[in-house]
Amino acid sequence: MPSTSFLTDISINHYLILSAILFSIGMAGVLLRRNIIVLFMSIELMLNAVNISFVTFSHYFDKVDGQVMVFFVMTIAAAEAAVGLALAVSIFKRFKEVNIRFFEHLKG
Amino acid sequence: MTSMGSTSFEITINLIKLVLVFLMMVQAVPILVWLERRGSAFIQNRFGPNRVGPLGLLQLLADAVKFLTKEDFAPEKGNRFMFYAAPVFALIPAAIAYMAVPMSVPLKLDGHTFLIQGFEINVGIVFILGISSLAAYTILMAGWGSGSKFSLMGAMRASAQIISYELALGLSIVGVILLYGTFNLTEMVNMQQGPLTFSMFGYTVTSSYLPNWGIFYQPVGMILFFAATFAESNRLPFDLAEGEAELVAGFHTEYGGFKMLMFFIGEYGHMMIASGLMTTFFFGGYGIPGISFQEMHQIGLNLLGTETLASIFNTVVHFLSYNLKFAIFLWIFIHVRWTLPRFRYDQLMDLGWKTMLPWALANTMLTAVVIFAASYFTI
Amino acid sequence: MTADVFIFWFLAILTIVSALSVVLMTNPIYSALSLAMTMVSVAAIFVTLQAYFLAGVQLIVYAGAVMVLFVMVLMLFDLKNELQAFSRGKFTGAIKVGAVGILAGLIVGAVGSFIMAGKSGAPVTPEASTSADATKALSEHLFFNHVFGFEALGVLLLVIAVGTVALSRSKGGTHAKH
Amino acid sequence: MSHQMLIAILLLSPLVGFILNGVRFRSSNYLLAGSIATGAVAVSFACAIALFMQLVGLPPEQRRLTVSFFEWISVGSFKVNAGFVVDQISAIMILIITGVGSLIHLFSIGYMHHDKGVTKYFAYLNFFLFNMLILVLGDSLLTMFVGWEGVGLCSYLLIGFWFNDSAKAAAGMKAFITNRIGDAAFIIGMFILFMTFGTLNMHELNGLAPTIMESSWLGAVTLGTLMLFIGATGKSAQIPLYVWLPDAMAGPTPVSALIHAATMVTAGVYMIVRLNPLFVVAPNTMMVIAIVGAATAVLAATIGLTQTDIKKVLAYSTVSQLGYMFLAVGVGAFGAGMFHLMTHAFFKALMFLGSGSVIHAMHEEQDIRKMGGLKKYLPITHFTFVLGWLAIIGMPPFAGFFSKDEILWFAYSSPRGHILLWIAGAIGATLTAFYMTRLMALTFWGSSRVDKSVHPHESPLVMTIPLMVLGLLSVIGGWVGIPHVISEFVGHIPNFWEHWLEPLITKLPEASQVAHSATEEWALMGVSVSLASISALAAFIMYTKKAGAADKVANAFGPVYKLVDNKYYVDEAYFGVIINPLVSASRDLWHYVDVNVIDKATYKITDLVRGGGSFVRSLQNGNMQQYAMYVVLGVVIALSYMLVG
Repeated sequence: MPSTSFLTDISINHYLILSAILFSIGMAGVLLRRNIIVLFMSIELMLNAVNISFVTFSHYFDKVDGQVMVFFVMTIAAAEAAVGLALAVSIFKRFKEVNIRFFEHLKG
Repeated sequence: MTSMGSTSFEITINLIKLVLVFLMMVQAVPILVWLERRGSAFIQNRFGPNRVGPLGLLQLLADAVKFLTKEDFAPEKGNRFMFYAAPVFALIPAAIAYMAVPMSVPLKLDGHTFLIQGFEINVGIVFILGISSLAAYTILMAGWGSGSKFSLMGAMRASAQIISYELALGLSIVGVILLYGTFNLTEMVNMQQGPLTFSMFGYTVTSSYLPNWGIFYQPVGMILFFAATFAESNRLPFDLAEGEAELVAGFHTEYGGFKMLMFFIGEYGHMMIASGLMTTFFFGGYGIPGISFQEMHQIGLNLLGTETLASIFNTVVHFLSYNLKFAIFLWIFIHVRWTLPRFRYDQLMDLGWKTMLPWALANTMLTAVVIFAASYFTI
Repeated sequence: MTADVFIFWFLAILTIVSALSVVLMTNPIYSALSLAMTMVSVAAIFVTLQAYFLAGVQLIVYAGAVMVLFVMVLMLFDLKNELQAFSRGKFTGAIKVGAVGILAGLIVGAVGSFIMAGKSGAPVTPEASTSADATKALSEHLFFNHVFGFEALGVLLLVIAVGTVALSRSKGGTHAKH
Repeated sequence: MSHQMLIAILLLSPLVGFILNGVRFRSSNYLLAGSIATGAVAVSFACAIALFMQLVGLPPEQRRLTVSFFEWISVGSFKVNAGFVVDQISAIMILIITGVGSLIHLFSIGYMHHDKGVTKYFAYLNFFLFNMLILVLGDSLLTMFVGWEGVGLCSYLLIGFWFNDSAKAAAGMKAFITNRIGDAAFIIGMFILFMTFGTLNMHELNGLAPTIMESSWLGAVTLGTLMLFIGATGKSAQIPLYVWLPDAMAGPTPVSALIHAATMVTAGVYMIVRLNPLFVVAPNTMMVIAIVGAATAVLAATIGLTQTDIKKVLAYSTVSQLGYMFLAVGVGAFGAGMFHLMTHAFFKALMFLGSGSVIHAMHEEQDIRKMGGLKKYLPITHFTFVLGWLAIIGMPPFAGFFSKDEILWFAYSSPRGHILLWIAGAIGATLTAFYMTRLMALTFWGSSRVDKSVHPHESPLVMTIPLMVLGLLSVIGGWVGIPHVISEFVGHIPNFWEHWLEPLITKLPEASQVAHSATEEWALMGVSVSLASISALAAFIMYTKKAGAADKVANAFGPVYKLVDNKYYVDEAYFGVIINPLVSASRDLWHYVDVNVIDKATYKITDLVRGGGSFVRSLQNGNMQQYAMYVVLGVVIALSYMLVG
């Protein structure tokens, strides 16, 4: 695509691509990091990426439902963070480290 | 970004305005420090700084020189980046949040309208709450970066306190938001003009001398909000973070010199935001009791003759009115600090979670019910 | 280049850089602070999309509360730089990185093909009505159309609160050492 | 009360009794268990009476109370409701079932009071009644089949009630497996009928029955009804599947009375009467039914001659009487079949209960050679037994006379009857009179051969009251269906029975061809009654007056006696021809095919699965990040497929 117009005309695609990149970064974090808390943070990153695309669609299609969804996602994220941190704390209490490999003890 | 103006003239003025508001905030700090020192001395029946300049006013300059010339050091075990970044970040939320507080009626010049505030944002309350909630990072960064357990514990306490009281703070102003039906601070101020007017079930009661201020509608909200802002700005009686007997000086134990000053500026910035919001929510903002903005404009027109001059007059008079109220609240902050003893930490948490939060919730529910009833049973 | 365009690129780059540093920083505290930075810039992106209220909520809830909790917990743990920040296994690591890269490429490609095929069709809306109205519309949608979801979330939060308290107060359950 | 409610209570009352007793099956409180069970059945009986009264109050063509509780199965056009219908036929059945059932429950309280599993026993009994009511009331073949299987299950449970005795447990299994063979045929019959008519609702089936006779053996209706009849031979113990019923006497005697005499075994007859419009258009099936019925009647009667176990005699007698019923429905005398079903229920239940009373008095002794002269110890039992005996051998005016005679008359006079069928019936009646008299003589009359250690005593009132009630019914039960010739002779007594069943019984199309005179009927009646009287007299003399005469006769007939004594070696034949080859073939299949082919194949498959499993297990190592990687890979693949494809 023509480079100048890509740089100067900000459209829905720019936001969506930004969201995609953010999502992928978050996913890479989930796949690669070993610290549980960093994993949670990467998940938050992914959720934020999704939020961006929700708000983008909401803005460009003039529908408020997208923003309502963002609202819900934020609530879920907060809940997830609460539980995740509680889990991390209990893992830390036991192993003095918050490495994802300690969750392998949970497998049946 | 339309609030930045549409022409280059407007944008220029608005940018200048931003700088001015920031400078105002920063420059108010030395005055406040002087006030606090003199005030505390007055309360404690001593003199306070009175040697440098008249009434010790130049003490401020001397202090500034002292701060700037102090040795700049960082603890060895600490994290240098965070240690240095924390004071800088302390300024940012306070400064940005303060930008959103309206300080006078809009200035009309040659068909351009300039708001006397950093920038207007429609969801002003949410914006201010959001920005000021970032202040917790500053404290955490400072505590962590210092590499000292007192600092870290102080930071933990402070941030936990800020998060806890944010709930009560947010809920205490929900009543106000329900009452005015807007997030916009300017609109709130406009709605508080004129005499006190209650209208319910089709009946209207108008007071002859009381202004139409929020405090008469939301007394409980006002008390809760004011108490919560004390906790938010980490001042006595809620300054657990720097309880000297326990934690030396809390998160800024290791700080000195100019970095310490920046924390001061942040703290006073929070005080100023709190005072500005108190004024705006509950005390009519920049309004003057008994006289509406329009009447004041008319007076200016009669005195000075031209629209432009009348607008400037109007703006200046209301700016002074705002600053008067603002100063009163700042003084209350200082007065409380030197009057009340410090809470214990568990008392602090109990107060936040078990007293203020339920009261704020009850206030919200009651307000909602009354507003609903008032609009529903109109006959 | 207008201000809007500049702001978008500025925020986009800020977001991506801070997001990258979330993943790449070996010290989890830096990661957390970078994430807070990301949150703030995402809030700013919401502002450019005229979702002012959501931007505020993003700041209060995410940046103000959730991330502060993260940072507090991390600081409590007192973790130093991790020797092994990334999971072991060069082969799977390569697969993971490759998969994520391909995924990003695919999504970007999909979005790109979306324009090039000219299917975007959606008119860029005229300047949305004032944000106060937008917030009102949001609340109406929330409390009328999505009221069930709202209530369900309330229940979820209650359950989460109880569960979290139970989890953090437990003395270690079946694996208790004492 | 509405009839829906009544039907619901009628059905659910025994179920409630079953649950109440079933949940506390370890209890040995016979009084409580018996009260619950008897009460439940009594409630059902009250409902049945109420329903019957409602039915009587309706005009004859509207006598059909239906209820549909819910839609049970709905697959495409195949719809089955949990629907129940009370019409003239099922009304009689529920009256018999609940009436006789409550008497037998009452009797059981006395009979089973010493048993440890008495609560379980009553639970089974109630459950049996529930299933029997479903069988009888169900408005479609499938609903009926549910009851059909349910009673089979209860029969199995009750035959093997004393399962500690392996012979008794084996008898239960034998009954169950033999019934399975019949049930398979029943299911095939249902398939054929559904294929042909597209419904299993019996009312609709009867309405859809073709009007033209099906002369072919392979017609759908003929095949379908034939299959249903084979099902009936299993349940109702006809040739060739009758072998289970004599063994079923291993169960408690009241069970034999209720299930293996009065109710369950008549289900086949009931089913055929239910579907009589279908059977009528299949003359070949009818012929088979008639021949099988007649053959069974004679065969079972001959075996009955030599049996020495009191219950076995009665069992073969039951098989024989069931043969009569099938003979009746086979010649198109559905009303007569139902009539005999009812009277048989009365007197056979009576005799079984009487035998139970005897066994009870004799301390579980069942061999009639060790009895004799019990008349003076068991006066009430003896008296009621005599009533049953007179009824079964067809002495006028006892119940059996009317029903049996009607069957014999129809066997001769019906367009589908034949003189040979009548002869068979008459021989059966003669033999019946002989062996029943023999039973009476050996048990009650003559000199006592009772063991010295046994002191017979009359049963308690709770056992004798049912005997008395049933004895009364055995006398008067037949009066509802007095044949025309007699009624005209005596006075003008209407034949209630025919009027009652008339709307539901299809007339044979070729009926009006041959006219039979009343004289013929009188003559035949006289012949059969006199034959029965003579043989009864002979037996009486042989077994009471002239000791040793029986042995002489047996010796004179040598091989025939041996053949009969061994029940024609039917069981042995079944073992030799069917069961043993099947077992050895199965064993060979096990040794060669199973071990070498199937096992090895499954081992290979197992190895494959295990290998695959261990590979997959290595993927599932608890490493959450790897799981996430699989998800991402899946998304990548799906997305690239969507974009490229």
